[in-house]
Amino acid sequence: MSLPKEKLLRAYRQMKTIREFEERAHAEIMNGQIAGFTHLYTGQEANAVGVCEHLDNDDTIISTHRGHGHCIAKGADVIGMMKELFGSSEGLCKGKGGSMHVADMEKGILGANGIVAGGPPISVGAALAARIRKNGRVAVSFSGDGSVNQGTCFEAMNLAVVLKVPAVFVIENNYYSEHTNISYAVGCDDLKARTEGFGFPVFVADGADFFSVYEAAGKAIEHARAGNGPAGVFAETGRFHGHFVGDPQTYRAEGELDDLRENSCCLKNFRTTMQASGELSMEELDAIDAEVMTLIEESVSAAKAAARPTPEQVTEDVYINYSGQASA
Amino acid sequence: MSLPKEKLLRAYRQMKTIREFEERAHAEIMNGQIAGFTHLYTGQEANAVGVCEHLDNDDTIISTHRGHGHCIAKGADVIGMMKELFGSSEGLCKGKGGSMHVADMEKGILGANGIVAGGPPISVGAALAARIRKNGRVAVSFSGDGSVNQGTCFEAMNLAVVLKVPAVFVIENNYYSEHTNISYAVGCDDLKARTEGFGFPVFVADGADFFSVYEAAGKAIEHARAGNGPAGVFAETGRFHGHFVGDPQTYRAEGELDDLRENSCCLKNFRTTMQASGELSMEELDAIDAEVMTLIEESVSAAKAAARPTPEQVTEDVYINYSGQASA
Amino acid sequence: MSEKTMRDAINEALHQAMAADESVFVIGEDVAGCNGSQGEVGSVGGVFGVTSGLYKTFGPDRCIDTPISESAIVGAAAGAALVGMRPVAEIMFADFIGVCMDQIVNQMGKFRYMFGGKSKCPAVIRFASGGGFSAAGQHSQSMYQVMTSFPGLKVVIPSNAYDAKGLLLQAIRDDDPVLFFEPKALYQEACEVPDEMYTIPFGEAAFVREGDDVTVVAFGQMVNRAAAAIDALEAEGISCDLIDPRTSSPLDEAAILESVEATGRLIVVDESPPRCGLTADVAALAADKAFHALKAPVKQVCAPHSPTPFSPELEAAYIPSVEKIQTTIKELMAQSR
Amino acid sequence: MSEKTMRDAINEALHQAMAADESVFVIGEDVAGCNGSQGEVGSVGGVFGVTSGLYKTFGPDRCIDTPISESAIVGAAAGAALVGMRPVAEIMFADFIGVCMDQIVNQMGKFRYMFGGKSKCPAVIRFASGGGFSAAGQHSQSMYQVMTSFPGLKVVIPSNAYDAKGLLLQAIRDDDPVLFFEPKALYQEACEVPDEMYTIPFGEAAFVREGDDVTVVAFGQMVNRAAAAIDALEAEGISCDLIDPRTSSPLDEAAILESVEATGRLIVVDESPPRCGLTADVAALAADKAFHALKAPVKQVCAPHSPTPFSPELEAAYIPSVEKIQTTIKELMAQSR
Ligand SMILES: Cc1ncc(C[n+]2csc(CCOP(=O)(O)OP(=O)(O)O)c2C)c(N)n1
Ligand SMILES: Cc1ncc(C[n+]2csc(CCOP(=O)(O)OP(=O)(O)O)c2C)c(N)n1
Ligand SMILES: [Mg+2]
Ligand SMILES: [Mg+2]
Repeated sequence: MSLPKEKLLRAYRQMKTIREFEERAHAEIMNGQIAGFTHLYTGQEANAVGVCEHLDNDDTIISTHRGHGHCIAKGADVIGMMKELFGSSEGLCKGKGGSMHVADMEKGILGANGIVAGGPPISVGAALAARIRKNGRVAVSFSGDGSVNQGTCFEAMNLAVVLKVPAVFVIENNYYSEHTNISYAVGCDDLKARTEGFGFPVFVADGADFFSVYEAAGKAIEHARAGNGPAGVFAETGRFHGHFVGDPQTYRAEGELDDLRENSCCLKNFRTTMQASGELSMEELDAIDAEVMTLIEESVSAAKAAARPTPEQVTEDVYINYSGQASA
Repeated sequence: MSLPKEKLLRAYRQMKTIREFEERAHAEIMNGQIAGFTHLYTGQEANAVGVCEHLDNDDTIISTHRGHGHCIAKGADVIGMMKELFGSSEGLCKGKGGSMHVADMEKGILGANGIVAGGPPISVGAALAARIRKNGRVAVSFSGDGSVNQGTCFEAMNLAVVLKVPAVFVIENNYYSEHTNISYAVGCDDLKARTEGFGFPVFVADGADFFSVYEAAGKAIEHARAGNGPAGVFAETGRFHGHFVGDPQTYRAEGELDDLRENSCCLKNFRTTMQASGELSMEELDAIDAEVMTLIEESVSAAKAAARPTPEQVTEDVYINYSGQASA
Repeated sequence: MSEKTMRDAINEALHQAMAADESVFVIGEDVAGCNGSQGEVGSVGGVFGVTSGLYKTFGPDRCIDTPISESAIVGAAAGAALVGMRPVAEIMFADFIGVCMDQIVNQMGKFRYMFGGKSKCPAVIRFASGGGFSAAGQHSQSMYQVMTSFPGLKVVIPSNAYDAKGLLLQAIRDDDPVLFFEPKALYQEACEVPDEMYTIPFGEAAFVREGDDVTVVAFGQMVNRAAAAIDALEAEGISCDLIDPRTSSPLDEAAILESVEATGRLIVVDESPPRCGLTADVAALAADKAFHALKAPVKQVCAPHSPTPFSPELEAAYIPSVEKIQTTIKELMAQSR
Repeated sequence: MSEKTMRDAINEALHQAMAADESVFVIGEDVAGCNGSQGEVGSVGGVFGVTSGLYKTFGPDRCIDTPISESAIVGAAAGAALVGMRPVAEIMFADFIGVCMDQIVNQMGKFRYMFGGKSKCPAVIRFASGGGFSAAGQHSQSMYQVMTSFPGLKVVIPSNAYDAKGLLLQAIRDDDPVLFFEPKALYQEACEVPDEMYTIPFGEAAFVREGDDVTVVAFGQMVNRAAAAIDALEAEGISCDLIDPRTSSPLDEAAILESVEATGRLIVVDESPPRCGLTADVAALAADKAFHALKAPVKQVCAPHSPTPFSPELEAAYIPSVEKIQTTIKELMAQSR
């Protein structure tokens, strides 16, 4: 697969931005600067970027508890996100959502979601709106290998087929749902087949390889956009951190993490491919690295300096207009 | 398939009892004698009986909103059931449950269920208990073609595979969920395949033919009882009445109901088979018919004469022991 | 203007809202009916017939049947609303909130807050609620009291056809997510309902009766019963304010408090069980904010702490009756300090 | 007897109940942990570590990991209980009731009634509830107020390690379905907890402080804060009863009413939002049954009608603080008639 240089540079920049955002967030959590429950996406960047590079602002995504990567890939403001993680009132969600609820309607980001499989039904709704309006939009939902066992996910898949809506279900198999392996939690032997049994095609990708995801996602999105109903992407991937920050990761095989970082790093893979094809030089990529590091640094300084929310803000933003009075 | 005469007589009696119970309930609803929402099983009798003839008291079933047939097949007292439908305090559930909640723990009937797909998760629990106790029991849940699209049903199927429990999922495809055809509501083309995709074998049956259901259910139940995890039965069938009493049935094709009663009647089919094989005589079956009619007549007289509940009973049976006081 | 049943008034509101605004559509189980069958698609209009005719008038993109998948139905409404549509989803029975509560409470109801006020989710979910049909434990709950607990949702409970139409048109126009509970015992009740479109604002109670001695606040199905109880007591010289809040969230606290300030006595009537319900909610409001005006204990008339029974006699004893409301009013008058 | 955290006290109760009764088993997401992986199965014990060690002691038939399928988890517990087991299911966060409410409310909680008193469903469902972790809108709700609405369920809310152990042992022994809410902010709080098994009956409140001026009723996480507020006010000559109901269903009405009869003043404290909550429920109880003893408005101290915010500052302003409780007590003393 050959892509315009612009595209290649952008894809790498997006993946690198996610990587460094996450690694820095990790550090700031360890520092005690970021509160709450945070789930890091490090290692899975190629999935988010490989999918979102096919989308524009009017297409929508809905993400999961592990949402930073999807949001950045879909164009969320990195500084606004870092401020949100820090709980600032200048954050993308004014400090009210935090890591698990990063959202940006203007960018078509219908939110990270703290409820496992909360997203797919909502995404079917966005897809239905696209079908009704015939505007050529697609709605992408991300799910993990654990999430696919939740009833809402199944319902959403069937409903999407029934209504023939342009919904794309991206399943990221990072092999674990919290501390449980997919080989335990998914009862059948072939999750791709189980998914296809609902009546739509699922395209398989190597989640550590941007090009592989880009290609599979392209097929799925094209299928949906063309009015053929839903489609799926199934990517095998690995997360480099624990489920949450502080996870002892007793479920890992010996050497698993080293192996992942060594052999399943989408950034390394991307560089290797570029080196082989000569499409981009290492210098060009190094330059991006430097720019990304600056951006992340900037985002953290901005987040630390940003305004803190005030108590009055607690009761704001519940409704657009609530004429009755609340009891307390 | 050849069965002992005893078994054959019993199977016919059970099917006939369900048929006449339902037809009589229908009449009494039209009369205004039975209140509430009642869903009749007429036409599907062979499913319930073909399955339950493999079960004994310690095996469990859990049924649906269309529960009379399953309950009778599993041994519920017909008079107690009729009293229940009439809302008597002598009813099987003291008039508190009615048609949608007929249950009998002693007979292993974990209840009809008013919530579509409410049953399968509960049945997995009963199956899990059997697995833990290693007592050789199986737990059967009944679902309709509409019910299989509910999230809880999918969750139950996957969990049953994961825990490798002796749960048997019986899917009765009567082609409609209320007013909607399966060809609309189930998005995929092959519901059996979608179900098998969860990781267990599904045995197909002709739901108008006792012997076909008996054979398929036998395989599924044997599979589960032997410790191989869950199994399924998929039976095509037809209901002779509307979804509920009073349903205008605008979804029917012309002549559909006549055709069903003519060509998909399990009682007729049973008689034809017996006539061909000579295993039972028509006189033997006629004698059963007469006995069943007497029983149903008796059940209605008993129900009409039975005690009515008193207002104090409203607050009884909520808890086994509730030491605190309720506020009202 | 003509007499219309609540069912017809709601149906009319849906027709008018859909004609007026292209972004309004209806989705749910059998809201059209007969899809996939050889029968006539669109000939059903929901099990209670409330969406009758919508499919025929507005076609398959605006009146959408679904599988039995309540979470997906609510999710689909929520998602479509987030991107600018105004869906009206039907969940057949309010009891089925059990299988889709997350999508209502944790998703639809919290988007705006979690997203820092930067999203809008103008979805309406309609439910048939409450008792009166011998429908037993899983098809008779009102559930609106539970939904009132959750910030981010608005909760509407019409008690007559006129209000139902005006409140539903407001709900569809409203930019916040709205749960619309239709007491199914009232579907056949009729009153004068204007033919044209009109809205009733949320958070404004209706004064159904005016009087001096007791304030009676009643919700949904109980409004008629409370009115009957009050009318019967007139002969005995007892006169009551009867307030129908119409929306439980927002709640018209001012109207209730003003009345209690004047009467000094409060009875709250609802068909739900007592614990953490609307009767307690309104009683507690008065015990705080109208305390000094109170002359007598604040009484709750509601169902007992039991599931809804099937048997007609049991259900009749379960749902508050006109007599029970009447007796409570009389006792209260006797008990005042 | 030794100091134990609430987490350890619950863990000990589980170990002891499982050792004492073969029909008790634990089921939930990662309650063992690491199933299917190359790591050590049983090395997790739930995300909060509450079920640690159970897998190693009791094996795979008694400590059962599941997929992320909360409805199926609750259903499995309910079904196993119906046939004679005593399951203890873990639903990680109380907020996830959203995805399994039907199985709790319409199934488990109603079997007995719908089946005419002829079934028994001794299942326990444990939840981590409440705020304090900056876990935002979908991981911070208490939810027990909502569950209290539903007849057929018992609802337990321990406020300290001692009660948690005794109440959980009672819950497991209890023949009715029990929902057990563990305020997650208290997992690390320790107190003296006996090593042996003991039970605390349901429906019996604890008197945490005794005093004359004000009755304070507080639930769960709020009990400690109320105690701190009360202790600080002693110096100012204000003395309060502090009642921890420990179970909201059944509720020890007698204890609350007796205290209010004596003090004439009531404040109810809970961390949930106000509408149709436990603060209203208890306030309404007093406004009815202790009305003539009341000297002042009944006050509710609770969260505002908003979802739980993420930012630590916002969450601190959201959950009732010691100061807020203290101020309310003082205002109440000033306001009495
Ligand atoms: C309904 C619900 N159940 C449980 C959880 C707790 N939880 C959060 S993430 C997670 C695991 C999700 O696994 P997977 O879908 O594979 O996504 P991953 O974490 O691997 O990205 C669980 C169980 C939740 N947030 N929501
Ligand atoms: C959760 C839920 N949703 C909707 C309903 C209303 N309802 C009752 S039966 C039914 C159709 C069920 O269809 P199917 O599973 O095919 O069973 P059948 O009626 O054909 O026996 C529906 C939608 C319900 N009872 N519960
Ligand atoms: Mg995973
Ligand atoms: Mg059917």
